[in-house]
Amino acid sequence: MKIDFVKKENVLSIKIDGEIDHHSAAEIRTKIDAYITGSNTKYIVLDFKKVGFMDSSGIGMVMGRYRNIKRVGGELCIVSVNNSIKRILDMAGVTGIIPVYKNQEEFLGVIK
Amino acid sequence: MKIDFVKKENVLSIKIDGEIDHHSAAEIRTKIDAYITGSNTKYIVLDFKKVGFMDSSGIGMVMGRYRNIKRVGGELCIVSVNNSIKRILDMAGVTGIIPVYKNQEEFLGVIK
Amino acid sequence: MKYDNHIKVEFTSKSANESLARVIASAFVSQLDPTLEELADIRTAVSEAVTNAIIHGYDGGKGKVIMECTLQDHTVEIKIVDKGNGIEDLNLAMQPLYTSKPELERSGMGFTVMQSFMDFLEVKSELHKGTTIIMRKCIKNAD
Amino acid sequence: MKYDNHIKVEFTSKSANESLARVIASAFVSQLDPTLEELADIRTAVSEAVTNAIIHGYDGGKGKVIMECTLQDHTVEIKIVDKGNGIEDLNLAMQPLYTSKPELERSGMGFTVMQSFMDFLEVKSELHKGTTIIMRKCIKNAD
Ligand SMILES: Nc1ncnc2c1ncn2[C@@H]1O[C@H](COP(=O)(O)OP(=O)(O)O)[C@@H](O)[C@H]1O
Ligand SMILES: Nc1ncnc2c1ncn2[C@@H]1O[C@H](COP(=O)(O)OP(=O)(O)O)[C@@H](O)[C@H]1O
Repeated sequence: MKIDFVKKENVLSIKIDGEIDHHSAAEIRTKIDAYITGSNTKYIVLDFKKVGFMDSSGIGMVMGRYRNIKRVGGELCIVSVNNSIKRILDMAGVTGIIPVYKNQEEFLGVIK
Repeated sequence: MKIDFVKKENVLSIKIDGEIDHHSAAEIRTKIDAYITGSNTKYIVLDFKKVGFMDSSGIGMVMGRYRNIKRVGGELCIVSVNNSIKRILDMAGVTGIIPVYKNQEEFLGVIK
Repeated sequence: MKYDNHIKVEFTSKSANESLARVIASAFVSQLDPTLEELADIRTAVSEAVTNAIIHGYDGGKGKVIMECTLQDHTVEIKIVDKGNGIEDLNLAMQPLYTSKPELERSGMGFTVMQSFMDFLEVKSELHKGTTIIMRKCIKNAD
Repeated sequence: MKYDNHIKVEFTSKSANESLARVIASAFVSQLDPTLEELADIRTAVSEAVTNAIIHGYDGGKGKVIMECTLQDHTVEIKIVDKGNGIEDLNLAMQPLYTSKPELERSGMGFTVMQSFMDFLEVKSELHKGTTIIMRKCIKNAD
């Protein structure tokens, strides 16, 4: 599991590369929270392009980051999810709360 | 596991794609022997380019095909083996008996 | 083709083994030539059940998780067993979004995922004795 | 890093499970971040021992093969057990190129491969009771 952070002004893109389960979710959570603390992040983009697998542990991880950034007046969105992960997000009602964009470009078009 | 046969005159190239173990060796043996029976094959080239794994079951399979073709006055060689498979062939003394070429081209240069 | 096979796996209750359990179930089921979607469904359901055994059954502590996979004709049955805490109120536990561990960012969607990704789900549990999950899925491709 | 883990797998004696056993051992050992060569060595040794259990232990017939993998610090131990025929003359069996089944195109190199690909090999066998193979390999990368 690998995480890449790319920050441009107050937009933080987080590219997760690997499988998201309970084991890796703990690591992902810790890394993201540590990166954001004390930064001026306003928008978080969770990029799922390289996530081949996610179970329901991913839902908690996503919703947890969403709640944290909302609390400080920010926004979070998800981009590039595959069908099987989309199904899990739909099932839990996540996609009714958190916006999902096709890719980074679509999201950047929206916030401009 | 997949086997491709390419025959040009009396030279038969056999490209094995997959892992060679006791399970697949049985299938490989049957397919090769069926193809050769009644054909005018003189040279057999076993192409290991797409063999990612082989255990000692492969030794028996190779030596068996070698013995059969020798019996009718033919030749057999091996091309494109990776290091870990080469080690197993060396260990069993196969490479002292059967010629190993870097690739198809090298072999064709030799028989010309 | 009639195809029978069986594997029983017993492993240490630690979160690194969640992916191991998925790999094993997936390699086992692959013998039936499932579609990518069927395979993803099974991997996900196994992941949910094994994770629950580790974090709810054993509270993240020591224990053994058992996974049994059986192929019979076109159906795979997967049984996941822990000898841990057990579940007091099964009806409550199986409700979508219910979780007893919100502090661990659990979503309460594990059972719902198992139910909707597999064709059959049975949960047996006894308090302080442990929990057994039985799931089945028919592999349509298999012939 | 100190890292302990254990898995015990019991599976039907059929040749399709040779690759399953390799996948499992390989996924288990991967936790220690082995080199590709170390991984290939272990996969090969496991394949030899499991194949022997299936074709020599059970003569290709029905039976159960057990594989146990244990990680302790930097070393992986793999135990492969069958309750089949057993080996009458262990010294003879372990000689390079000796095989009791030349008609199956066996090469008699299984034990030699296990020995040279692993750091440690122990074979225990009793006629009509079965055979147990214990192999160990130190994963140098692991830290
Ligand atoms: N193996 C188990 N042992 C004990 N309790 C369990 C087990 N599996 C599930 N539970 C209980 O059922 C609840 C719901 O499980 P689930 O739907 O998977 O959601 P989550 O894992 O996100 O909490 C858990 O929060 C837990 O209280
Ligand atoms: N699990 C086993 N049960 C019974 N006999 C065995 C077992 N493993 C090995 N043997 C005996 O030892 C011989 C040598 O084994 P090995 O070196 O692996 O070569 P091969 O499998 O090619 O015969 C076998 O031919 C068989 O007689």
